[in-house]
Amino acid sequence: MWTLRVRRVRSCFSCSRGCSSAPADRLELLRSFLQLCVDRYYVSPGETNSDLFQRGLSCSYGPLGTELRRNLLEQWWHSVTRDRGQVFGISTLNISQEQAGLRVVECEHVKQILDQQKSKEELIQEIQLLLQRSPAVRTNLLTGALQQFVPSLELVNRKLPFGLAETGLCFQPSSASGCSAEITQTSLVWFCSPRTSSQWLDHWTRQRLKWWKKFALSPSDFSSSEVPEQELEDAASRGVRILYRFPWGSETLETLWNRGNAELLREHKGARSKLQCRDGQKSVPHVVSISGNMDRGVMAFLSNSLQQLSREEGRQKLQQRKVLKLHPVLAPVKVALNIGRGPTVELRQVCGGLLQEFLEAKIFTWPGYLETVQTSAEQQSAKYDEMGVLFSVLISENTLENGLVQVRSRDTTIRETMHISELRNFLSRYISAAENI
Amino acid sequence: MWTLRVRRVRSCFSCSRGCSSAPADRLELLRSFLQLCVDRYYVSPGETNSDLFQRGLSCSYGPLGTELRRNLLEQWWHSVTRDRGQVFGISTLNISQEQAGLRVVECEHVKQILDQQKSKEELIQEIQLLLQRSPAVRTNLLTGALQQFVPSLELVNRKLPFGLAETGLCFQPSSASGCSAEITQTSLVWFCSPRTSSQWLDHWTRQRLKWWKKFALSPSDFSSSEVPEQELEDAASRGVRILYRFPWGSETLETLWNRGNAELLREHKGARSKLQCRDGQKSVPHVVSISGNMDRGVMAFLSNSLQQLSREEGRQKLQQRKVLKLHPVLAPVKVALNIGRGPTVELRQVCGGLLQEFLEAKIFTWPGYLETVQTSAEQQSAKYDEMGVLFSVLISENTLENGLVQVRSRDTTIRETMHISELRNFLSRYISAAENI
Amino acid sequence: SIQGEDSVETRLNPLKIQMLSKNLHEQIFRGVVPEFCEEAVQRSISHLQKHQLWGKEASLLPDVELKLPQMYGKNIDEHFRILAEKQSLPYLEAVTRLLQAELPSMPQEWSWEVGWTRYGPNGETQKVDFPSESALVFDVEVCMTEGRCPTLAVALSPTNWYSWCSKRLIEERYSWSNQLSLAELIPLETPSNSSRPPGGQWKERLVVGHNVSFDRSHIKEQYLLKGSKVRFLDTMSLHMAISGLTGFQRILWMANKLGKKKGVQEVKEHIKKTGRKRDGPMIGSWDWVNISSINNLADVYDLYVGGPPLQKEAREIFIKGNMTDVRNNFKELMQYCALDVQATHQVFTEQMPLFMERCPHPVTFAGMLEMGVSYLPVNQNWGRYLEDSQDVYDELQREMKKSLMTLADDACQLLQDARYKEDPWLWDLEWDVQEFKQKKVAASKKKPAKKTTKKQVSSHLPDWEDDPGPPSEEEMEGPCPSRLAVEKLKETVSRLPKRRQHLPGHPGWYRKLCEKMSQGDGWSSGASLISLQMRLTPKLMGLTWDGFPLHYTEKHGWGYLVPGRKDNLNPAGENTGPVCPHRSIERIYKEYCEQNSKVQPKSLDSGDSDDLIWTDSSVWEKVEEMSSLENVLDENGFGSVQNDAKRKNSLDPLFFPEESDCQYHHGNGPYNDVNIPGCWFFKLPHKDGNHNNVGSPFSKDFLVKMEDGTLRAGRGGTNAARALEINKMMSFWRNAHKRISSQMVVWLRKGELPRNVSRHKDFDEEGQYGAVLPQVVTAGTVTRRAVEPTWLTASNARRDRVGSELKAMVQVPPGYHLVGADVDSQELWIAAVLGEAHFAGMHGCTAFGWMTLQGKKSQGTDLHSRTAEAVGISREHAKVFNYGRIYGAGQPFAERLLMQFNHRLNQTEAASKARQMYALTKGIRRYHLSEEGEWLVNELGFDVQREEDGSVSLQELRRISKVASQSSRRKKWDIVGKRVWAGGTESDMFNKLESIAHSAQPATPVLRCRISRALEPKAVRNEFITSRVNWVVQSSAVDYLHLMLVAMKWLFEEHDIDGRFCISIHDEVRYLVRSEDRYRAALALQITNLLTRSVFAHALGLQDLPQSVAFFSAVDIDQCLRKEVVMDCVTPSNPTGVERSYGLLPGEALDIYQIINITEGSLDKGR
Repeated sequence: MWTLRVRRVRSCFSCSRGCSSAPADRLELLRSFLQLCVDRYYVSPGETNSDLFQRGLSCSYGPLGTELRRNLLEQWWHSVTRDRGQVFGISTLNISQEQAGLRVVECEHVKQILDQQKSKEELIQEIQLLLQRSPAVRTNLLTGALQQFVPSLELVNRKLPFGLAETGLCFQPSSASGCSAEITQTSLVWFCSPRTSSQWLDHWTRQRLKWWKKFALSPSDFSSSEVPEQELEDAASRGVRILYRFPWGSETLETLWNRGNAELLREHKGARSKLQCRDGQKSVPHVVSISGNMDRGVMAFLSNSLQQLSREEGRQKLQQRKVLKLHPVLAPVKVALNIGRGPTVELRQVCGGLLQEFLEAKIFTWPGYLETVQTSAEQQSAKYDEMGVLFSVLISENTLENGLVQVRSRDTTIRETMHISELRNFLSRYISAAENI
Repeated sequence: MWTLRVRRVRSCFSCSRGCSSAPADRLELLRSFLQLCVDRYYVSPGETNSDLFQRGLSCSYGPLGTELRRNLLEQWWHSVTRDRGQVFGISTLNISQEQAGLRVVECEHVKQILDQQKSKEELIQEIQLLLQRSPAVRTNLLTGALQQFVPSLELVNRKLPFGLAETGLCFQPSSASGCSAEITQTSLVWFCSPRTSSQWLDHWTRQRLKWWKKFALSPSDFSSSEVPEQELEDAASRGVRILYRFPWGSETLETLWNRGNAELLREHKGARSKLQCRDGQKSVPHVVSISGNMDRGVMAFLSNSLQQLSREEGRQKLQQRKVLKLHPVLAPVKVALNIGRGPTVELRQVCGGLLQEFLEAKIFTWPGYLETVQTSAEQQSAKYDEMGVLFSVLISENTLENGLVQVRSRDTTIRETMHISELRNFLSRYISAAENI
Repeated sequence: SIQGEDSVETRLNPLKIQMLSKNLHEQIFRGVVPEFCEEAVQRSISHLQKHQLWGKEASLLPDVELKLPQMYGKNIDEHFRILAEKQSLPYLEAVTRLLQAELPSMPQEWSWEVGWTRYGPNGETQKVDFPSESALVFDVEVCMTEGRCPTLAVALSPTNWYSWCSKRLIEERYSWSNQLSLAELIPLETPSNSSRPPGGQWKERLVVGHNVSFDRSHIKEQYLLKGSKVRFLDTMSLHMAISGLTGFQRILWMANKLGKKKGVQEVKEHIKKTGRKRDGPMIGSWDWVNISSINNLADVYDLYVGGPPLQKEAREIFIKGNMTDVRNNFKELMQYCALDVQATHQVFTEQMPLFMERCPHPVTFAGMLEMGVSYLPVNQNWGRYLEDSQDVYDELQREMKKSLMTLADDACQLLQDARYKEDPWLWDLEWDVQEFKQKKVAASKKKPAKKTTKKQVSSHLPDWEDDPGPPSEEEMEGPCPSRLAVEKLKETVSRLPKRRQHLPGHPGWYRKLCEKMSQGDGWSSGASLISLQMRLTPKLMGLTWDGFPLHYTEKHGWGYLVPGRKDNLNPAGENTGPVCPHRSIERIYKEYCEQNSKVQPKSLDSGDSDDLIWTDSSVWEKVEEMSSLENVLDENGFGSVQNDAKRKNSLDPLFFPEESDCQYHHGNGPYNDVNIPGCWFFKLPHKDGNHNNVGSPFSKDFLVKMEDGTLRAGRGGTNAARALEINKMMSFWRNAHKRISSQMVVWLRKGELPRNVSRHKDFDEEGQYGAVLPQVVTAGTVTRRAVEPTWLTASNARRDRVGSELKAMVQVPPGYHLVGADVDSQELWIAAVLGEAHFAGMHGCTAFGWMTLQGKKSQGTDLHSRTAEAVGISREHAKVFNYGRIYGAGQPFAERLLMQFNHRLNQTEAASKARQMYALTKGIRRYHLSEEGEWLVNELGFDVQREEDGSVSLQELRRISKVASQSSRRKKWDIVGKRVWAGGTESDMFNKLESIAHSAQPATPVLRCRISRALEPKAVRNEFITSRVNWVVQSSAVDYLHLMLVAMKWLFEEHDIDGRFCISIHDEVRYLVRSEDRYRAALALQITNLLTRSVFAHALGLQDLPQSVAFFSAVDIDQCLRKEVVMDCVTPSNPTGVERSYGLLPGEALDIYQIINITEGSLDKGR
């Protein structure tokens, strides 16, 4: 049963690649990338889980992956709600009384029905009734936002434009083969006058693309592309996709639609008067929807920031260094604390104190000093580089004497001497400076 | 169908009150509290929605409610993960292949089965198979954390104690009447040596209660109480509840269990060797679980911070002033910008600039200046007080001349004159000062 | 109305060139039939035969039958005179009033009051809406630091002084809107709160000012879509027409004025820049300096009026000061402004008679008035454009910086194990690191400190293996012991020096790229100071030239290292500096060769790269820059013999002893004074010749080399390549954004717009409608061409340039259209028709003229194809050569250009190609002997070989000169008289141009406008020839434009076409026209072109016009300003194109036949 499902997942994946068999080296690239994510606590181990991850679906994240997604969602939220104060965050229900799609059914109830000694017809009827009464789970955040349009309208005094933002879990209806899944979605639904909707679509495309690029190591891998006419969704008059070029093919991160107002009217049963805005012409606003898949976003940034540097050393053979150069704002671990030579107990205590200090300043710190297995400095650096740790601090005997620590930077690999009293300030400023670039 | 369900919801509610009919004035209190939450954009309108809210379930939140819950979750996350660097955030899947409970079923598939011309037995079999194959949705975060125990163990070098933290949506299995719902849960699962587990339970109880009280206007409404033996869940040896005394009765906000290691063993099919820690005795750790309902938390803080002040003015009759004195850190709107007399276009321009400045500093700002309906200053202040807006800033003709603005404080109701250039700094410092108290 | 080919209407001239249809010819030339003499026809035919042009088939155009409006006068010239006089009459009357006025005395006290104040003769003041007189001298001052709102102004009429103060000056406020409204501008015709003149009648009035377009942009009524009949006269433009200077002259003039010492320095610098090395400035005559000046009011005043110099110090307050400073100095500043007005009046009084004498044709005056009221309508999209462009620009800038910072970070890794020593690029950077410094501490003090720490720590040591259980409540309450330990350690900070070292552990070069942490709030992390312009950037990118790593030297600029040199491998003495890893360099070159072995070298002259398509003005700039050099060398002429020899010598550094010569690579070098063991150093080629140093391999000139792969990034892969690409995308906006975003836009309220706009169905209540008044100096150059820094030089939209959609942002208000056209090949035709009149008096009689009229791209008989074919270059490149040549550029220009287009061409090859091209086109110089020469030849009994016209060749001349110098003790014989060109397709054209330029009083052939006094032979003798030759064509083009403006105004008025002049950019005119009148306006434009060309033909005595040039090939009817009506103007800042993002549909481009179809050939309204 389990293995069966795994295989199915696989086939889903290769389908989404366009059914073309990827060259072997691309697969190898993907494999080694996934391995790194698992090894470095971004993604929980397990093949099923990795499969979900690579398909751009929610998976079980490790501590680093969880933090990365948190950071990403936080940045998304701020960038969207910070825009001109016309965007309001909302939070709608996952389950609703919608007509179609996926429903949450209680097994117990079905069993009860099946166990009853009834005729086939009665059985069918009861099951249908049960299904009808069971709440549906959402597959997107759009519907919720459309429902919240009327109460929000009052909030803004019927003045356009404005937007409703939400992030949350959505379920993905299964493909024909039946493997349904969940995604962490972001959604901004923008209401504007019919006249300006196309301009707003362009505006948001630029804004969103800018946002993605802001955190990228090589921004040119992010791009936008107009959805070809034949692929437009029902009501939409235009669509734009924001794509990321993975080494193994491009995938959509975010989709923007200019949806017109048909869905809004439908959602509110055509009650035009409730929907009209003060826009000169008293029109029913048009809807621009922007929805992103942040699980795939996590993968995109992980992939984008992975730098593989090979170096040839004089007589030595080729060496490879893998670095996850995540943007300082996104990087889950900002600093790792390690101990060098010296009295272990005392050094650990100093580390503990620093850890407290950093955590209070909301700097995610890795307690490397708790590791009891001896590793070389080289190995440790390699590990931190692969984790994307911005700085690693070495506390040693020397520190106890004069308060000096060695700070190694992920990006330059250079070790700088710093005084212990200046560490926190340096880290805070480093991170906030990176945010403002 | 719709009204039917509403009635059912209602009956659920009155049941949970312990079947004692609440006095009329309490109901009135509740009603007016809910009305305020709806009017001031905390909870979306609609009776069904208010019902969900008052039952401590997830409901559809308005912009202010969304922000409040965000702030609350953010504070929870920081307080839990900040503790000693031994708590790691994780993110597990909502849907899984668990055996029991709620399942996500695709209506389409059921219909297909029902439509087939098969015998009753075949039908039953197929439906059972479908159910079995359909993924289950989670009802708590504990299971996920238990599953992540093994990979995390490696992370901490098999050293105890440590914890796994997660927040997320959980579905609540329906009571007998069948109305299932969703909750925003917080979960900290703490793994420790069997020897210390009871101490840890006490420690966390203390910590958690402290946390709830930190943001309260009247902290004494929060309390903890040991779970009576007869109410203990299966494996648990001890349990503690953190309660909030609503005007209409006490409710549980958070529950702490000392669960032993039975569930952990069950989850990992008794593979002791995988679970053992380097803890002197090589024991399978015990589990202390702490899970909170943040939807009810939102309601608790809203209720806690609502202050009703009556004042008798000279010859006038009794006046009531309602203020939502939310803690500065939790309050969704920190500042509102309004315009007074003067050239509207220019004043709006100034407001727009301030808004941008504040939003960039991550200060949630209310664009009151966009309102075009004329209201008196009194009315406006009343509205902001009910929204829990910390400060409201009045930009007027005067501001254009000399840069001075009027800043009204929610808590003192006093209007202070300030220079426009000092506003942002003042607000930032006010909020961060409140955080550290 | 369109007739077949066999119609009686069709007329051909003796050279089989189709002339105007019969009906048109009769209407325009009033029955004057051109006559031809047989000899001239024969001469033409044989000339054309010689250039393989005779007998080429030419298809006939359909005839055009059109009833032209009633024309005035005896001939077409008189017609235009009458039109222009009529149009300028009221303004000329105003001029007269100003000239004859006895000026009132200047007020002593100035009124501190918002708005206009009138001062009576006795000092009494009166508040008025605006000055009512029909002639004013006017000056506006703006406090620059506080936005673009006018601050104060002074006006002077023949009877009164006026002053104006803005509200922002008089009333103090904390902030003002940054959006200007009409009410804040200076009213000249309407009361406040109104946009209608009293009585509803707009009056013809004249405003005079120095650089008056600046003042105009602050006048309220000028922003109204229609109405104002105020016209402007610019004393700066008048000055340019009378006594203007060329660019080079301006530098010399300044040098002369600033005094000998400093002056010489500046001239030297200029000479150096233009590439002239050892000859001194051959400026033989300095007479012109005294009859001219540069353009500012003080110098112009000094030139025309003289006396004590005008004081300009107060001006500084307006530029640097704030409003408070202006308030504090109010009286002084008013006085200053008034003095400027007075000076302007005096200058004007002196200039006007001179101007009328030197530019006598009334069309010139009328045309200049019309040029002065340009108007560019914009809407809300303007703001969006600015925002989008800046946004995209910032984004790209960030991205580029990020890539560079990543490169710098990555390079740091080489520090480990000193691996940088083996890096082909980075080996010579500063790799030193500093030692971390601490204060010395006495040993006794140090020990106890350590102990106490230890003690405190040890008391609370937990067991690390066990789960210790939760801390007790007391522990939670009290301070955490580990925190205490850290706090204790922090105290040791006192042992650090006060001033912290800046990144002591990082290599020196990296340290310099980082901001110091202590620098306030704005600190940014990493190598944030890096930029593309830095010397280490190309090295970080690992740039290679043909596979060789780039290297920089102070002396030679950027070059590259070629491995294989053997003679300096064992350097004498101790070498302490970094050692070049020549083996690594060898390795990367080998890799390059392996990679490239399969790839065929691409043709470098693949042509249509945008970067080579220059605008006309940039070609001319180049030409002018070089002209001072060329008039000494005199092309392939007589004076250049000695110079050639000298030039050879200058190449000396290129010759080296055999052993240190590089055998396998040829380039600009090697320069063996760069002593890098194992490597030769070659310089990167420079567009201005190889003796120049390349300052940055990222300059615009290397973009092509990056595209063809000659210059490429060897390391950091995508980061480096992307940085280069971004650099290209940003170039336009980087240079232009300041000028563009400071354009003064004034938005009109609904009530300020005409009703046909505000009631139009497309009117958008929430939209914005306004205008920009481009600050055009109507005669800004010595050729009287208009000058304006933003709109007149704007290039067309390009896919890879941020913000280049600028022009398309000029968008019409609802109910309007832009109607306009480009004059097809204007300069070529003017030059050609001059040559034809000179040669045989027939259209198409010279090869050059024939190609201009009949040449077909398809047959390869047009000018550019011919040149391309002859030299073996692309047609696009040929275009640049052709324009350059017609602007007066000589062979050296062509040589340099050829080498720039193809850096693998050596100097000899380039020179030979250039010579070939010039012989074919411009021809060969021949000489007529002077009287002295003739006498000498006669005296010596010398047998001279002469052409039919009596000219001799250069060789012959040298022979004579040699014999002459041998046979006489006299040092120098002046044997050369007139020089002529012969044998080329353009020889006669150049002979005509030069004959005009050399005549005693050069004047344009059509409107008889004289050249600036500063360029007349009387003042400059034989200097500045290129400028003077160029002037003939350029200035005639200005005549062309003035004629068009006058004709259009006439047709618009006569036929009630509702529209106004919008802008003229070079050879292009645009009118803003009510939509219902747009086709009639298009017809008017076609008729205008017909008449204008006819005036040219008439003035040159040709009395006929070829049909092919009679009409614009297309008139554009469009909603925005763009090159082609279908251009979508896609750029990085406008990725979806103007149609999608701004809703601009493609316009119509109509030829004369289509227009006649639509309008039925009538300009009359209401059909």
